[in-house]
Parts: sequence; C-alpha cells; structure tokens
Amino acid sequence: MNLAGTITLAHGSGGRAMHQLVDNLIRQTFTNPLLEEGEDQARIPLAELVAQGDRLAFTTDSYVVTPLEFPGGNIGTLAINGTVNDLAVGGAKPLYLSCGFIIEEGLPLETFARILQSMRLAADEAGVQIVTGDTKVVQRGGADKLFINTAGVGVIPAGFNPSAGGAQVGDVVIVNGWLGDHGAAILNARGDLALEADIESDCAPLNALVEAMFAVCPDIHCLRDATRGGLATVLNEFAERSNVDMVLKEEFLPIRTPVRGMCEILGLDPLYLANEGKLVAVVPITAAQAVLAAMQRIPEGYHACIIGAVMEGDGHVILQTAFGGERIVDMLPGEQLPRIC
Amino acid sequence: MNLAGTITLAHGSGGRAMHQLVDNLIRQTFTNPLLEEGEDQARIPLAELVAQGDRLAFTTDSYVVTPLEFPGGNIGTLAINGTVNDLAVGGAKPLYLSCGFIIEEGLPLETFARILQSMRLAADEAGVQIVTGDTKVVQRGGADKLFINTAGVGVIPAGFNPSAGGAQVGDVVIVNGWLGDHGAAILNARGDLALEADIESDCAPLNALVEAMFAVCPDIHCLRDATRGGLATVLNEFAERSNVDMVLKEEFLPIRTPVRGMCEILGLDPLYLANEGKLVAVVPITAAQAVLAAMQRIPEGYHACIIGAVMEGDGHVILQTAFGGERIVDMLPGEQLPRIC
Amino acid sequence: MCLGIPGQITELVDLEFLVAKVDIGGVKRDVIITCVVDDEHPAESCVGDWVLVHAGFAMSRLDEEEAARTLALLAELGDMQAEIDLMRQVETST
Amino acid sequence: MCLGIPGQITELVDLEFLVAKVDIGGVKRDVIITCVVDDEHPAESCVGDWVLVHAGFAMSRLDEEEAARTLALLAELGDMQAEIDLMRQVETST
Amino acid sequence: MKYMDEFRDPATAKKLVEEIKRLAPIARGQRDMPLQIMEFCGGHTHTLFKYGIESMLPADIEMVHGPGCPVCVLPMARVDDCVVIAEQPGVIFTTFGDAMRVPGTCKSLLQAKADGCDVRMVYSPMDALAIARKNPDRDVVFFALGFETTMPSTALTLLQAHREGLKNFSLFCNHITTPATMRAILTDPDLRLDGFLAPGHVSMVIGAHPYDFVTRDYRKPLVITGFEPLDILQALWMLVKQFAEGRCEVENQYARIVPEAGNVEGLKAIAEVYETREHSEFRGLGNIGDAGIQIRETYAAYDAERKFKLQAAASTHDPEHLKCADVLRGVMKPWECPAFAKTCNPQNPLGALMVSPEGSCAAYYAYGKLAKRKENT
Amino acid sequence: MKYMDEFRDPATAKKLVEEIKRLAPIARGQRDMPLQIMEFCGGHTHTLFKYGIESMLPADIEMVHGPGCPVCVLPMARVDDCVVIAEQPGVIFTTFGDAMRVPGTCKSLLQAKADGCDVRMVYSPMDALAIARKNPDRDVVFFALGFETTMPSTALTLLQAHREGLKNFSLFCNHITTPATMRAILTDPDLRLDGFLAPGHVSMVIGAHPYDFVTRDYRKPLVITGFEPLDILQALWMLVKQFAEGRCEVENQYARIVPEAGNVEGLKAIAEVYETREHSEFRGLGNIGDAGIQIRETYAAYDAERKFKLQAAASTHDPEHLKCADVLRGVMKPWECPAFAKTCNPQNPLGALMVSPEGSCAAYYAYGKLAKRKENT
Ligand code: SF4
Ligand code: SF4
Ligand SMILES: [Mg+2]
Ligand SMILES: [Mg+2]
Ligand SMILES: [Mg+2]
Ligand SMILES: [Mg+2]
Ligand SMILES: [Mg+2]
Ligand SMILES: [Mg+2]
Ligand SMILES: [Mg+2]
Ligand SMILES: [Mg+2]
Ligand SMILES: [Mg+2]
Ligand SMILES: [Mg+2]
Repeated sequence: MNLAGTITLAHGSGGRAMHQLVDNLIRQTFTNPLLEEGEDQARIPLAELVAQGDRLAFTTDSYVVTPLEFPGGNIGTLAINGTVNDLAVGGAKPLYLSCGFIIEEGLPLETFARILQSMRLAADEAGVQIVTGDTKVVQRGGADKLFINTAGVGVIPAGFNPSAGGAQVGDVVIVNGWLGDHGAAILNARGDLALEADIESDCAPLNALVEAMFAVCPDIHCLRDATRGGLATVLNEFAERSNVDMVLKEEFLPIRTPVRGMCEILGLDPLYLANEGKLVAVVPITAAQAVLAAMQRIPEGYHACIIGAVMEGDGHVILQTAFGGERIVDMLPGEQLPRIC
Repeated sequence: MNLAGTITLAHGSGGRAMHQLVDNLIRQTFTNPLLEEGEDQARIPLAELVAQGDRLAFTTDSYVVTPLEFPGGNIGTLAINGTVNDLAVGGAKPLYLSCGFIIEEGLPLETFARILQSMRLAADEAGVQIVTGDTKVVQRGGADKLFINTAGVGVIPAGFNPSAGGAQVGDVVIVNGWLGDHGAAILNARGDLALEADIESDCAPLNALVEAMFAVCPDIHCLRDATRGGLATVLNEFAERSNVDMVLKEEFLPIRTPVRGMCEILGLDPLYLANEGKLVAVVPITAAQAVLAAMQRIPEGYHACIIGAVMEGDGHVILQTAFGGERIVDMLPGEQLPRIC
Repeated sequence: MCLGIPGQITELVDLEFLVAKVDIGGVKRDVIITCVVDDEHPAESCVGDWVLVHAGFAMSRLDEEEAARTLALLAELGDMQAEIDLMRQVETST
Repeated sequence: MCLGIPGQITELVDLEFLVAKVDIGGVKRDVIITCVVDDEHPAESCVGDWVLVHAGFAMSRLDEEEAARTLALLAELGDMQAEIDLMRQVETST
Repeated sequence: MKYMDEFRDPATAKKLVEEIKRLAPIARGQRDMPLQIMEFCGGHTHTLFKYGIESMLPADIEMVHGPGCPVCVLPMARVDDCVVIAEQPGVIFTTFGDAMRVPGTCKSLLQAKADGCDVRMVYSPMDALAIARKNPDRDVVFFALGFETTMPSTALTLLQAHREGLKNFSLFCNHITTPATMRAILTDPDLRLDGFLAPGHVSMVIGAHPYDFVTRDYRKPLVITGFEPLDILQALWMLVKQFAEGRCEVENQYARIVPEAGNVEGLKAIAEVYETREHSEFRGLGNIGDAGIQIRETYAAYDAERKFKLQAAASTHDPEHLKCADVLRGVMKPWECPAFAKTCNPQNPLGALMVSPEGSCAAYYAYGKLAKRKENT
Repeated sequence: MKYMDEFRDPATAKKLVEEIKRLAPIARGQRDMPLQIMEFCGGHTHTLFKYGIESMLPADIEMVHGPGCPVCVLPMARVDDCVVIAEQPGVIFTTFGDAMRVPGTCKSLLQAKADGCDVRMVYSPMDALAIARKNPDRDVVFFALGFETTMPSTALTLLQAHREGLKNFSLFCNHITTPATMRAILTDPDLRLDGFLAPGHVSMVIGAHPYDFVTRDYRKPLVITGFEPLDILQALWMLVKQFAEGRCEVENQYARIVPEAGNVEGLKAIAEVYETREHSEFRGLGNIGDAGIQIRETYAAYDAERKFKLQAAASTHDPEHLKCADVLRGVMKPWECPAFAKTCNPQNPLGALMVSPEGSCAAYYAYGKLAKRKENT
C-alpha cells in the first residue's frame, strides 16, 4: 500500500478506502489464518483451548500515550505487551488479541504503518496473534492522534490461581527489575519539561517470565503488572485485598540513577511511576529463592529481586527508609504532578 | 457514588480516584461474579463454553459517535449491541464482553453514569455480562467526550458457519427491517444541518433474532450486520467474496419516509446509511420462507423482508430501480457527504 | 446541479427575517422565504404553500395547478398510448 | 517549599542569555545561570561547577569545601560518639 | 413524498418511452448520427444514471452530458485558493459538501481538513452566517459556488451579514452563469449538438427568456426540464416533437416550478450583490467573458478574495493527459480519457468529473461496470 | 547522587540522634513542655515525614510545622482569581504543578482545566515564557508563587520578557516574603515557640542577616537548614546545643549552599521588579504588612492583576469549621480540626494543607495510619 499521505475520514467511512486500509495494510501486517477469514469475528476451535488449561482468561486495555513513539517502544508495543501481561499475570498463556484503532484524521499513514509493524513484532515475540479488529477515524481534534485498544484471550492451566487477595503473612515480595522507567521515559519524551535523560521505557512481554515462575512455584499468591500508579498502587491493592501489610525496604528498591534524578528534580516519587514490563509477585517464603532464580534466567527477570515482605496488618504499604525511619506509601488520590515547592 | 462534578485526569491516574470510579460506579453498575473478582483479567471456566458449541467467537469494535446520546440509544447501547451483533452474525451465542473507556476530562459524571446504566440494561437484554474493563482519561481536547471499546466472546454451535463468501446463485437476500434509521438519526441529532425529524436509531441486539434464524436454517450462507457503510457495503462484500452478483429490487427496500426525506434534502443514498440493528442474510431459496417467518416472530424481525436475490456475476451489487432501470450500487470511496448541487 | 426539493410550509418562524418551517417528507427545516413572498403572497399567507427548497432557501413556489396539469397530460398520454396499443392490437388481430 | 537540587554544569548553551546545561543524576536541563555568574565567576568558567537548581535557575553555587567540611564534622561526631560508646562500655564492664 | 413520487411512476414512463421511440426516427430524419441532446445540468445527468434512463432510449437519441456542475468546471487553482484561505489562522472555511473532495493542485478541502484546517460542511449559506455569529473571534468564509440557482441564497446571506454589521463573514465567490456558459458551448467549433434540456432550477431563478438566443441565434430547440425521471422523459418527448414538427422553441416542461419571468426577489438580490467578471477561467470552457461572477465594490468587505488578497488565479491548465476539459465540452467521452478507470477512479479522482456523483466520469465508471456485466451475462 | 546521598547516611544519623538525645534534656531544662521547634519551611516538613525523623527524636523535642508552604498560605480567593484569569478567552494559564490541586471557593485549577481552560504545568517560569513566544496570539500568564527562593526566577523571567518586548506575557504575582511572615508568627500571642529551623533555599537568596531580628528582638535561636535528613538532624543538634549552652544565635548549618550575604544577582532582580504590598491577606496569617509582594509600576504591562483588572481580593475567610489557619499558625494540630480525615482528606481536600505533600494535614493523615498501625501491632 502507498504510504504517502495521511489518514482521512474516508479511511473510517466503511467504504472502499477503509477496506483498502484494513485489507492492504492492517490485515497484511498482522496476517494469520484466523484474521484472513475476514469475518466480523474470529472463530477459534475450543478444543485447542481446552488442551491448554481449564479457564479462559479475558482482558482489555486502551492505550492513549503521548507521544506515540518514545525511547523503548511506541503505543503499539504497549498495546500488545500490556494486554499480554494482563493475561500472563492471571497465570494464563496469552493466545489471541483483538485490536481496535481510533485514529485522528491527519495521522501520517507512514507513522501508522510503522506502529502496526512494531505491533506485529511484539505479538510475534510474545507468541500471540491479532485475530480480529476495528478501525475508526475521528475528526481533527476529536482524538489525540491514535488510541489503541487491545483485548486478549488466553488459557489458564489448572491449579494456577494468583489473586490480589492471596497474600499471606510471611510471604515475600518480588519485582523483576528497575522501577519507573516507563513513566520517566514518557515524561522525558513529552519534552514539555525540557529535560534530557537517557531513559527507555521498560515495555516488554512478561509471559515467558511468568511461565518460568509458575513452573517452579504453581502457588504464586499474588501477581500483577505494575502499570499506571506504579509499584505503590499494586502493593496497596494487594495489601487491602489480602488485609495484610506490605513492608518494603527502601534500599532493596531497584531504581536507576536517571529515574531518581528526574524524580528529585520534579519532586516525584518513583514508587508511583508507571512501568510497562514490571510485575510484582507475592510468593511463599519457601519458594522465594526458586522463583527468583527462575526469573533471573529470563531477560525480563535478570534484575529480579526481593523488595519486601508481607506482615500482619490492616492493609497498608509501609516503606522502611534507608535512613532508618518508616512511612506509609498510600495510594495517591490522583496523578502525581511535578512540583517545585 | 456522588455524581456531581466531572471526570478529571485523576480518574485515570491509577490512584485512589480511579479505584473509586471503577469500584463504586463502573463495577457496581455492571456487577456480576466474574467482574467482582477484580483481577487484571476475567477467568471463565472453559467447561461452560465447551457445553455450548465447538468454536469461540471473538470480536471487537470501538464506538466514537457524536452526539453521545441520541434518539433511540447512546454510545453505550451501541457498544453493547454492536459487539453482541458482531458475535451473533457469526452464529455465536454472545456471552462475555470487555469494556474499555477513553474519557475526555470534563465529561459530567452524571452523563457517564447514565451511559453505564444503559449499557447494563442493554447487556441484560442481550443476555451478556461485562466481565473485564479499563478506563483511561485524556486531556481536554484529546478525545471527543467519550469513546468506548467493547470486545466480546461467544460460542458458536457446531455446524453454524455463515461466511461472506458463502452466497450461491439462487439464494435470496433478506433484511430484518427499515434501513438507514441509525445514520439518519445521528445526522439529525448532530444538529449542524438544522434539520428536525422524528427518526430514532434502530440500535438493538440481534442475537435472539439470529438464534431464531439458525433454528430454522442452520445453513445460512451469509450473515452480517449492516453498520458503517450500510446495506450497500455489506452486500458488496458478500458479492465480492462470493464472486456473484447481488440483485436488489428498489421497491422491496424498506425505508421510512423521514429517512427518505432527509436523503432527498441532503442528496444522500439511504443504502449507504449506517444501521445498528439490521442484519443482511443470504439464505437458500428453499429456506427463505421459513427464515422470514421465524424472523417475523421476533420484535427485531417484525419488518423482515426479502430484498433481492443472488445471481451469476462477478461481484457486483445491482439495483433494479422501481422506475424500470438498473444501476450498480458500488462501495463508496469514502464517507457520503451531504451535497447541494 | 442545484438539488432542489418540494416542501410544504408548515409554520412561520420569524416574520421580520422571513423564516418559515418547511416539511419535506416529515423532515423539517427553517428556510428563508424572501424569494417566495411578494404583494400577492404576503408571508402571513404562506402556511400550507408548497415551495422548492434549495440550500436552505425557498426558491420558488410550486404551482400546484401546473403540477396537476402536467400529471393530467401524462395520464392522457397514457390513455392515448393505450388507444394506440389497442389500435395496433386490432390491426394485428385483423 | 522550594525544591532545590544540586547539579553540575556540563556545558554552556548560550553566553548572551546565560543558559547552561546542568546534569542532575544523569538528567540534563538548560538552566539560567544569571544568579551564579559574577566577576569572580564569569560564565566561561562555570563548566564543572556545582549549583543548586530551582525552577530552571541555578540559584546558588554549591561550595564544595563547605560541603566537605560539614561531612568531616559529621564524621568526627561519629568518632566522638564511638569514643563515648567505648567509654560507656568500659564503665559498664568495670 | 408528494410532488416527487408522482413523477417517478414507471407505468407512465413506459408510455413516454413508447412515444419517444415512435417519434424519434421522424425527429432524427436524415441525420447520419443520432440526435445529440445535451442535458446541460449535472442534476439531469444524475437522474439519467440513477434511474437508468439512457438504457430506455432509442438509438436515435444520444445524450451528451453538459458542464452544468459547478464543481466540475471549477479550475484546480480555485480549490488551491480555498485551501490557502482555509489555512489562514483563525479562519473557519465553510462549504457545501460537494466541494470537499474536489482535487486541487496538491490537496482537496477534505485533505486540508485532515491536515488541521477548520473546514466545515454546511447545508445553507445561512448556516455559515450562524457560525460567524457564534464565533465573533474567527473569520468565517463561505465558498459561494454554483449557477444561478444558488446565487440568490448567497447574495441574500451576504446582505443579511451586511444588515447585521458582521465583520467576520465573507464569501469566496465562484458563481458562474448559465446562459453565458451555454453560449460558449454553442460557439465551440468542435461541437455538434441538436438540442438542449435546460436546467430547471436555474430557470426558476432566471426564467425562460435568457435562453431565447439559443433558439434564435443558434437554432437549437430547448426544453426547460425538472429533475424527476418523468420530467426528463417528458422533456425529451417534447424535444423530439419539436424536431418532428420542425419547430425550434424554448419550451417549459417544468411549469410547476419555473415561472416565465423567473424569481423577482432572487434576481434583485443577485443584481444588488454581484456583477460579471471581465475574465474568468473555467475548466473545459476556458476564459468565458460574462460567465464569471464577482462581488460588487459596495460589498468589498464581504469578499474573501479581497479580504485575503488572493492573486488573480493564474490560468492553470490541467495536465495534458487529463481530459476533463474535453469531456466537459462534450467532445470526448469519459472512456476516451487515457486516465479513465486507470489512474483516475472514484477512490482516487484526478479530475472533478470523477468526484461528484454528477460527474460524467464517475457515472460512466459505475455504468461501465453494469455494461460490462450485461455483456458477460 | 552526589551531594544528596552523603547527607542521607543512616549511620551518621544514628550518631546525630544520640547526640541530640544526650543534649536534649539539658537543653529543655526546666520547661514543663517539650522544646517547641518550628521548621518554618514545608520542604523541611516533607523531609521530616519522608524519612520518619520525628519518630527518632527524644520526647524533649516537639516539631511545630510552620507556614512555609506557598500553596498552604494561599487564600482561596487567590485560587478563584487564577480561575477567573484562566477562563478569559485566549489565555494560557501556566503554573507550577503544586498549585493545580489547591481548592478555590468553587474549583481548583485542575478542575478549571477539566472544564476547558488551557491550564499548563511548567517546570520553570522560563518555560512559560517560551510558550508565550510560541503562541503570539495567546495571552500567557504565569502564576508567580513562592517565597524568596522563587522570586528571582520570576523576576528574571519578567525582565527577559521585557527585553524581548513580549506583549503577551504576564505574571500573576503572589509571592510572599519569609522574614515578615516569621515576624507575624512571633507576634502571635497564642504561640509558644523555642526556636526555628530556617529555610535553606530562601536563605541562599536572602542570606543570614534578615533573621537577626529573631534572635535580637524575640530571643529565639535559629539555624538555617538544608533539606536532606542529615541536614535537619545536624541543625536540630546545633539548636539543642544553643539551648544547652545558653546561646541565642543565627547559625548556618547549610553553608555549602547559603552564603552569608545571599545572592546578589537574585536580590537585584527582586528589587528591580517587585515591591511590598501595603495590605496582603494570607491564609492563617491574616493581613501581614510587608509580607505580600507586587510588581512595580514600571512593569505594569507584565502584571496580570492589572492586565485582567482583578479586584483587590476581598478578604475571604475560610468557613468556620476549617481550621487551616490555626494549623498554619501552629496553635492547633491537624487532628484537632473537626474536618480532619472526615470531610477533609487527600482525595477530597477542603484546605490546602491537605493537598500538598508538604501540607501538615496531608502528612499527618498518612502518618496517622502508621501510628495507628504501630499501636495495633
Ligand atoms: S477520467 Fe478523470 S482525468 Fe479523465 S476526464 Fe474523467 S475526471 Fe478528468
Ligand atoms: S484537615 Fe483540612 S480543613 Fe482541617 S486544617 Fe487540615 S486542610 Fe484545613
Ligand atoms: Mg486490563
Ligand atoms: Mg494493563
Ligand atoms: Mg468494526
Ligand atoms: Mg489533537
Ligand atoms: Mg495489569
Ligand atoms: Mg467488529
Ligand atoms: Mg460492528
Ligand atoms: Mg487497565
Ligand atoms: Mg472535544
Ligand atoms: Mg459487523
């Protein structure tokens, strides 16, 4: 397909222009037999699913990032990995994705094609297929360039049942590496704070990592990817739902220097920064070393470490500071705003 | 939840405000056991699915309509019925939906709550459950008030296999009623053409209708809902994919007077107007009367009628005019624009 | 060129600016009636009148008698045609 | 109030408008150095200097000697403390 | 719908076609070619194709599609001017939907909109005026386009803006007059035409007399015609009757809408606001004296051309391989254009004739499929 | 990170705490209440809570959280003024993130933004100036807020706008000076304070001498303090030493940043652009003569207050049941406010003290959870 020019309303009209965009660009990039059917819905043999587990996992996320492309990824890689990860942290093997585009007229076709291409690569890396989709085009000013929704289905093997409410006193808390990279990379890439930093989004699929973890410990108590709201928010969910306290050791928290630097400049707390390739696991202490070792064998887990423990309590996250004090790490009321005072 | 005020960026931040919105408004409105789990993904027993058919149907659509609310429905009812219908026209029994909101800050909470409420009602009417979801909030000017994506899964009973490529010479073409109501209602509701007409969107779930149709004719050759691009676009897809001609009789086409009136004023062709509760079926002539009779017993099929037949050809849609002539009804290049000349 | 549709004036909306509501197949729109108002047809008398609407303006009155006359002529032509057909049949059959 | 962070000037960006690039834990930002430039410290000499950055302005020079002195004092305090601890131990053990 | 459905009756059509078929050989007489009837107006072309009328006509009659489509005769340079205006900061450019897709030298208004210009479709120039009232800090320009049918509406809108003292409303005037355009066609040495269907809606404004020169000076019979299929068939019947009976008159098939003298108020508004341009270039018609229209000096404040200081549009000719001009003048059939259905198609129109549903190229493109199908089956 | 991590060393902290514990009883002497030390600056409050320092201190010392948080002392009426300005058509209202969430009488700037105002967060007033350069057709206002630390940056930005002749940039000046505010606290008859930690970053601008009146006139020892946890512990140690040794001096713990004489260029810019207001109302502090700051007549063109003709903010008092003023003055503890943790909480702050991470109410809200947990376990 000729990639000169931009997306116009015609590409979302339901007519010939839309069919050409869908057939010659989108479908061609994502190509796979289920998608090729070209019906209003993908049709997946249930027998194939039943062979892999006993429950269907089903999830969705919309992606609205600005800018569309940033160091370490783009909205397309986020859309694939984010949904893959939401399936994976349920213990599921991610299998099939849907993909809904909402495009602001004027988006260069070439940008769109590039994002599609990286979605394809991300899907291949995660071992999933995009089997159904939808494309809408809205007026100039009616959207911010491009939004992507993905929904995903996967299959959860029998016996895997991680849950935000499953943490038990004595469990340990593990993350798979550096915190806050994605949030800092986006702040940086947006450019309106005029900062320059060598920070890349951590955007990555976590399904291989999760598979390795379950292989050594089918009884992972809690498992979540730490996206919007960061580590702090996920741990607050765990603590509240499990009615225990999560106690973190500040010096165990893996935070890169430029991320710390950006936080110091802007008065932000890295514990609330978004990640797109980080998970938090709560595992029985007896399994902790095995899980950690399994994680550290997978690239997405090279920097996995224990950051804290589950203690008796009534649903708080507590940070033991390196300085020797303690403080509550509450869920934030809203977005963290850069501050100067 | 207190519905005074508006959606702000805090509601999409991942923090407390978002959790409150999700828990106290969205989850409470959609409430069902799978959703209550509150994990990153819904977990659906596969055994329950296998009991209903042999294939999983999976589809998605994003909804971007302006205005959000219009006679006959709103963006929420569209989001439920549209995805229910895309599952149904694959022969599937629609079961579970995901739901992704993209909200422009400033949307009145009360509007959002009203739309959620009608989604719940639409889901109940269609017999589906919203089991997983996502909420994003974007800056003012970053979206047009509210976009909704739904993805859906359902199960297709063994033997049902409608397909755009399945039309055979001699088949008849059936629609379930008045054409173009949704497109005309939206044009009217937008108000920028300053027209006043008593036209309601036909937004409706078609799964009960489809079930009734398959009950009398498991061998429906083609089945699609005629949404964007209207009847003309669906029939062009059928014709091209089946490599036959679809020949329509103009006097058989059910079009309400005000829809015709609006089309005459604006120079539009009702065959390209969107519908949100209309399907087009191509069925063997031997089954036509049985299918029609079955349809006419269901409210969404009261006005079902035969509008044409499949003839030998190379993929065109031909309209035999009431006046005695013939013309090609091609797919439009882009959106139909009102014209004056 | 020049899409124009017959509609019937149902209501006067603004006598100063000569705005009236027109009904076209059940669809209503405010149109400017400047071009169809004159001494013979003051605005006040327009309700019920048929006009040709183009681009939001009533551009001409529809002369209902002329319309009837044209239709009558066409019908007559039909009769004439029927006569001719009949004559031909008669000719053929004889 | 008044979040301020030490950073090191790595580059002069604009001598006329007194803009310099500052490095803070690997993050760089252009800041205005008007307040840290004087006859004794001309702009040209600033690269390598540590400054306190607030709201995009270098607001003060960081006196590295003073910093060292403070740290030394604190370390000394540590030694003193260690001495006291030792004394106490000796006292207790006797 | 009243006054529409009655004029779409297939039974009556059948009778009319019979009559035409009966009279056509007589009308054609000794001509070696079929009778060439030009429907001047794109609206008529649209009806012909929409109802499949040409296929009903005897071989003695051949329809020639005229240039009566305001977007079809619009030179690319004028679309470029629209884009230039729309790109000014603060401008809201308003237009009928028709003009949105017409290609300019590098982009259409639809593309300009996608690229960020505030281009809005309106149903009426009065709606553009309402936008101006509602946006006092924006400059609202209406693309005034069309033959005499549309001129009163834009003139009355301008006069209303003037009455209200609105400073942020102007017209980009690209109106064109029918009789002058017809005269240009009639003087074309390449053209062979036997008669005209004249545009009914133009005529309701200008009346019947402006066509007198056609019968008087050029001896071509002419019937003013409505837009329903029976209107056209009746008008064709009236035309063949004129030929058969050796008459050459201006007749009015569309008497229910077209008064002999036209519309007094409409003509008054036109005369008040507009005057003819000395030079005006139209696509396919070249520089037609008297056909182009501009806003009088009195209303200069409402003239977008003056307000935005547009250069007099350079005479831009279409690229050599695009034959829109020849098709417009009726000297070439669409399929004879080398671009037809190849590089130029409805998805990607190179010329305006492929854009508008009234454009003959677009119509033949669709019609061609049908014809091909008929051959095959 | 250099010059930060060294001042966060827990081993050194332990030694300092030991020293403080050793000296505190001597310092306290015969007082029946603990030593009341006010950290004037919200930045210090933040450090205290972030590192859990209060829990390390002996019972002889009680920290009193001062009003040194520019958003905390901002009267609601000033936020209302911001919203009024932001609502003007064409305005881009720029601000530090801190002020975004502060409630006004009916909305915060964050809500004004959600309701359609163009409110943008910036890191530096210079970034606001850059926005003004890039948007010559918009009016860019910067919300100039803060104590002396921030005043040079806004003054220099204004002077730069003046040099460039920018007509579309202005400051909404709400600066406030530290010594005048301290004097207001010291004259409050309700208050009992023994000594001060003085704000390190204000001091780097104004130097050490402006505090002389505190020791001279009010006999309260004062230590200028940095923002790392060791800075605070060292300063507290210095303070207890003063008490223990019977001294009453202005000491400078933060000599690495704070020069004796302050910052010459910064003070010059302040003097050039700003002057004190006659009347200025601050939350909790009432009308403090000399504390409020306005833009001099010479730079009136850059003064948003004049440009948008704001009424002199009516003296709006907080509703009776909101005790922000008392908490700010240090005469009431946050939990004594009847709204605390009930109607007023971080999700739905009624007062600014519940908004900012430096606000004592927000800090105690979080701290309270911890305390409660400790009781339980
Ligand atoms: S085919 Fe295209 S280029 Fe050729 S005459 Fe028609 S519109 Fe013009
Ligand atoms: S609890 Fe709220 S209202 Fe009470 S003093 Fe604190 S901030 Fe003010
Ligand atoms: Mg999700
Ligand atoms: Mg996610
Ligand atoms: Mg779709
Ligand atoms: Mg945008
Ligand atoms: Mg998740
Ligand atoms: Mg779909
Ligand atoms: Mg659909
Ligand atoms: Mg989500
Ligand atoms: Mg909007
Ligand atoms: Mg569909």
